[in-house]
Amino acid sequence: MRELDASVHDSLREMHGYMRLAREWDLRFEKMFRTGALSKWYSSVGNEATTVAAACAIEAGDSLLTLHRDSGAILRHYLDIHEILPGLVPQTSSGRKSVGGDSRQRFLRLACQMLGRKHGFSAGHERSYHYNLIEEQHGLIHIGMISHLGSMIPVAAGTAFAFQQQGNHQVALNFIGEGATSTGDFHEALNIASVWKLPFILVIENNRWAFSTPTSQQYACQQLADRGQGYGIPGVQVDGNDPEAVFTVMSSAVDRARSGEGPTLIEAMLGRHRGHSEADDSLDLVPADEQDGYSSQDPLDLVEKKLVDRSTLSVSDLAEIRNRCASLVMVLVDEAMSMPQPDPDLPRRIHAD
Amino acid sequence: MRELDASVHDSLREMHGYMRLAREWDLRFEKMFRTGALSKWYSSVGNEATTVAAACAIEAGDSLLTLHRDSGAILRHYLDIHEILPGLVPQTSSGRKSVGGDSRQRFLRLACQMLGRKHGFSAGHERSYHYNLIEEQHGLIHIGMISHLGSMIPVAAGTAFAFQQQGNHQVALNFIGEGATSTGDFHEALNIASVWKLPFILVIENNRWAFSTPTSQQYACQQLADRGQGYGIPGVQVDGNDPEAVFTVMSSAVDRARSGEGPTLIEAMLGRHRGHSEADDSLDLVPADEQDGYSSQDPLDLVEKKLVDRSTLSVSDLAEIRNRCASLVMVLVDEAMSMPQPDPDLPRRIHAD
Amino acid sequence: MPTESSTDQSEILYIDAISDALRDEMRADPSVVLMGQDIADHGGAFKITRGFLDEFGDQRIRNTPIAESGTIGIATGAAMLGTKPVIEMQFADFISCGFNQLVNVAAKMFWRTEHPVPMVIRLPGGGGMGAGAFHSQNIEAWFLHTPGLKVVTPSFSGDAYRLLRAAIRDPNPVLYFEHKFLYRRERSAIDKNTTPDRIEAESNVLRSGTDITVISWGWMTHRTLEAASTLAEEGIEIEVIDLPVLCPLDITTILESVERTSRVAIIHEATSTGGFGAEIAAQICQDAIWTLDAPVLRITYPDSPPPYHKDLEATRIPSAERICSELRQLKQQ
Amino acid sequence: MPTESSTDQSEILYIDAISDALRDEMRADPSVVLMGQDIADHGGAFKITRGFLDEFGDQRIRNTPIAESGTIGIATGAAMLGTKPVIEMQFADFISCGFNQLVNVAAKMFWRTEHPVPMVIRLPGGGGMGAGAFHSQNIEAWFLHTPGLKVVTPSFSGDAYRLLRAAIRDPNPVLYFEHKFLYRRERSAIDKNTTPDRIEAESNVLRSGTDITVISWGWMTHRTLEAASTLAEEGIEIEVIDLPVLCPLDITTILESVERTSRVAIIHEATSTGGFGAEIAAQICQDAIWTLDAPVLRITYPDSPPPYHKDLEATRIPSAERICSELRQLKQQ
Ligand SMILES: Cc1ncc(C[n+]2csc(CCOP(=O)(O)OP(=O)(O)O)c2C)c(N)n1
Ligand SMILES: Cc1ncc(C[n+]2csc(CCOP(=O)(O)OP(=O)(O)O)c2C)c(N)n1
Ligand SMILES: [Mg+2]
Ligand SMILES: [Mg+2]
Repeated sequence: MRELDASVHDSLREMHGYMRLAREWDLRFEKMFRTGALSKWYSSVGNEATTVAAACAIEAGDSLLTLHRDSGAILRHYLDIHEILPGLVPQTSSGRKSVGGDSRQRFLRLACQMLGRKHGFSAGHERSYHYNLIEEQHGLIHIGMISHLGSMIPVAAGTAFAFQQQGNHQVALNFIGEGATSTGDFHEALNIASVWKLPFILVIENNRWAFSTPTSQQYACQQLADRGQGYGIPGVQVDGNDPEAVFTVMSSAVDRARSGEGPTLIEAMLGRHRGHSEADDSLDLVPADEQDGYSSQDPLDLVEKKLVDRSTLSVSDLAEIRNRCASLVMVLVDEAMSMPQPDPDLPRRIHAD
Repeated sequence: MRELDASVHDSLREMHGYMRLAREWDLRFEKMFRTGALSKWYSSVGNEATTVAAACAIEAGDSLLTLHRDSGAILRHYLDIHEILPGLVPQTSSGRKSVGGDSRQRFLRLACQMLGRKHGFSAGHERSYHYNLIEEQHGLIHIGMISHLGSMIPVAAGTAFAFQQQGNHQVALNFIGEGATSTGDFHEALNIASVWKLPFILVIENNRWAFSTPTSQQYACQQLADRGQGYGIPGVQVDGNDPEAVFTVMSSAVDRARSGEGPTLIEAMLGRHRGHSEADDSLDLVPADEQDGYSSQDPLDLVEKKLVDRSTLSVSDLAEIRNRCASLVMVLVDEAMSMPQPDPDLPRRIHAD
Repeated sequence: MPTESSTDQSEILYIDAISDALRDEMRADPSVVLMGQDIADHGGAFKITRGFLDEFGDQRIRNTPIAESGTIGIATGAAMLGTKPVIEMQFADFISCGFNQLVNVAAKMFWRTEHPVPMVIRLPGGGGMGAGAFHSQNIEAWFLHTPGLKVVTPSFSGDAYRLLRAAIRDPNPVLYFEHKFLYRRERSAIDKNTTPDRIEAESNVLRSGTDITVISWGWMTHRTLEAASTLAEEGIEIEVIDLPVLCPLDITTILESVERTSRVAIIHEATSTGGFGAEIAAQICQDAIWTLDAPVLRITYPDSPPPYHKDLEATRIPSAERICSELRQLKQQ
Repeated sequence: MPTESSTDQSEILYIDAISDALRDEMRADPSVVLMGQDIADHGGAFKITRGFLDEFGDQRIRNTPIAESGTIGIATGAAMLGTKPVIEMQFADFISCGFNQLVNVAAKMFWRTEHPVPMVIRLPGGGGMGAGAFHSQNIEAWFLHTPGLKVVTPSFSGDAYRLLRAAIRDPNPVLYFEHKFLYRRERSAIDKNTTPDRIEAESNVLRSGTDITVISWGWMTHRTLEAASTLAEEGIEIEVIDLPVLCPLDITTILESVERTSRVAIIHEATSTGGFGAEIAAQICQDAIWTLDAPVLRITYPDSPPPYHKDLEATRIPSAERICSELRQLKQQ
């Protein structure tokens, strides 16, 4: 099992940097939703520890497949934080090299994608996180979601299959919500992946609710990690609010995958901080004390407290980091807002030539 | 947990009677296949202990959903053995009342169904075990298969749902092969059934091969019973060649279901005695010593040995039982062969009125 | 909250007509059970079942896990033994996940076994809301090529109400396509006293005209009506036939109308190739070809998934303007 | 065992043409991988991949668990990253279990993301063998109404060979419908030297005639040819157009032919309503209606699942006799 980077503090600082960036990203879009500049928003607030830490454990050349609450993983996968926010976190910190290419440009296109702009990755044809970004020269492989839950699990396993077939040692990382574990594709993909020993890691972001449906109406096992046994693979539950814990679990899953031993199922326990989407009232169904419990375990609060407790950063350092992240997001989103809308007359082919 | 009937010996004799009848049934059709009178046959040889014993544990009014190797369960569910073979087994033996109605007539129609005759349950429109027989007045609910593996699992759970909805205490019993456990429907149905605590029992007939595919290429868990934990339900592996063991496990599953505690997954370990169908060479792939192992554990041989060892029956009793079963099957199948073919001009409606 | 007290012949929203039909049929028939994601406490993604949990309890209002195939299969088994399930797909698009259960188990059951499967699947479908490729599709044609199903596509509140109740009473699996765009935009009279107990072939001649017969369903009927009034001002008289039921199909009314007008257009929001417009066109060309004075015109979505951006989507969905201009040309041919 | 040594232009069985195409393309392109149930040691239900495991090894010849959806999804992901999967469905009917993966993930991927998905699904389909409702269906129309797929339906060994290789090279998801009835009944010349690297619209005018254009594919092309020779003896000259590719569709050849013959029939084994015959009929009636001297005729399976009993099945599948008699009538109209 790979250990946390020797400079544990610096690694946590790096994870925190991306988590904060992801948080500011989401807060910005939540605000835009509230002011009517955006018609829908699914928030990643509360998922950052899991998604950032998991993405820290993979490398360039590995594939990432995300859903609607995975901005943390996407930002970690796309961006060199040293390039876009120089000096924000120590250069020495990373256990993982950033992929190459122009991070700022990618970030701007991501904002365009969210806003349906022409320069978004799908040129307005697809919504928010429903797109791919594959830059082979930089080892960047990111395949976005379709709406149908569960459907991307086999596809993710398929990228792992391609790696195995090509004899390289890359791995595939895929996120899903606990609701999607009820789909047939969850089962079919994990079973095949295990039989074929595919280098595949499935991370369940268990935020205890699927739209309005609590886990008690979604499954009846003790924990979803228990499903691992039925596939003959490790099933590990982890505190999804603790990036270090997630990183540790992920790292051993990655090692297992790279060494040809097959998939791992990780269940990261998270809080439900927002409604299903910002446009519905589903949060009303979450009892107040349950909500309070989640708020008190906000992963950003926790990581910041830890950084302060360990004297890695001061409260004012944190404020500065927050401000720099928020400003960068603000600038980029504003820039994206001023970019052109897609051209309705531009033809788009249905078949590849 | 319900115990085996007080008169253990008589119960075993009854199970043996149905097992023998099922075996002679299959042998007859296998022979017809070899002589070209039938174009295809999927044999139930080797599955009789599991299917007969499981069907002994349910009652009239319960639903039975079968696949292609479940003649044992079907015969046990349809026929009053005392009526069709008077005196073959003691009257006192049964833990289960037979459903009413004319057993011989049903048996004849079953033969017609196998042969595609007009008087078969589907009047020639559907093959072999792809039909339903529902006689509400007799509490006989049998829903046959479609070819698509796994598809009948949710349907079986749906009959359990109807029972739950109607507040009666009936249960649903469904058989599948171990190959069908890889389908999404296996997962979706068991998960929902568990969340809703449906009175549903799924029996996997694990004969170690799916067509030409060994279990090592089908799943990678230690045993399929391990999947139970992932649904929060009991998963029990049992020696599928031992009718008493199967009956015991089934009985507690039925009790659990009737008392509202939800589904049970039973994995019955069986031998592969025949090819996938009689028309292919898939048995060639089963190593000779593996085949020998299965033959040495033929459930009919085992049960007959037990009956002799226990001095319940003599070798000549067994021969007589065998002869009587074989003759009855012979007579019925011959009768069915002389029945009319379906009328191609008879219209069949696509919608119910 | 849907109008609890909506009286006979009152005007109500399309969405409330659906809600009322469900509620009224559940009150009338205790064997009706609803299943779907988030339909219980939350009242469904569109709030159509709001209040149902309180009134009918959690045995009859079943939140399902996210498992369309399992749900349809369970509904099928239940329907065979005296329960009448009505499934809400959260979006019509998701039925693809339960496709096999529907086309191979439910649809074929009656023909195979003569055992009826009385079940309804409600499918909120269609575009116009900028909801992208997976929340906007019009997929009725897949199921119209699947013997054993019935397919309903109401355009008005009255049909929505009446046909949902009829669908629940019908002993066959019925796909009930409800158009999301109409939920809060269409409001018209409903008659709660006429509740047939079968889905039968039917059509609505909404407007008589002598120049062109136009056939459509769902949202497109409203755009057709809009186009028809514009064209009427120019002296072109459109006969508008709405099809609230696509299977079984009322071809008779269509053929009679075409005989009178000699020109015909079929308008649908579904993609063109293999859409149900092709079937209607083919039947007309088989049975009424000599009455035609012009080629059979289809006005449809192009052959692509629905784009997300509203501007992109707007160019794909037949607009009243596009309908007008294509019909003007048809008139001249 | 398929003829290992089949030389150029030799006559081979349809089933061997498929086998050879797979083998030759696997030899030519190491990124091609086969997936399917029982395709490894067993060589597949129809033995098409017999010997492949030995030649190509178990990394490239993958027995899959019974999981059509998972398999198609894995193939899709693999195809996006440089692997070229060819899936064998054991029977075409089972693709319904992977329907969502196919229509929503694979089919839409290129349009959504401009990222190609080069993958092939082989679908042994069709009836005539008394194999019942779940091993005999003709389901191409579902996929012809699904933008993003290509659909191939070869009737002859040569097309079977050439188009399978082209399908594997094509950067799109291609559904390759192979007709089981033809496996060992059709034998004709194949040309191994012509291997295009895309599936494009194409048609075969197999016989010229002046009286009626008949369009068909798969097994029905053979019955059409049989009918055409019978009718030729009666002096009725049929122009027979075979469509080895249904999407993209070569409508040009069809329209040109109809222009010459003025009468047209479309024959398919799929059920009638919503079948692809409707689309072809609709296009003819949109673009060539004035050339017609008779209604457009469709000769198809009735709207029901395939019955098991051979006598029952035989009455459903268009026979050469039925085709003859319907075409005779068409000639008279
Ligand atoms: C196959 C399918 N069925 C239904 C939906 C509708 N739907 C979208 S998100 C959602 C809930 C997802 O819950 P979960 O997987 O727990 O993810 P979370 O939103 O909680 O992160 C549902 C039911 C869908 N997208 N796909
Ligand atoms: C969805 C689906 N895929 C493939 C098949 C083809 N098929 C028929 S039986 C079979 C093997 C079944 O094996 P198993 O479930 O173990 O049952 P057994 O025959 O061993 O009793 C296969 C692959 C099918 N019927 N349905
Ligand atoms: Mg969740
Ligand atoms: Mg088996």
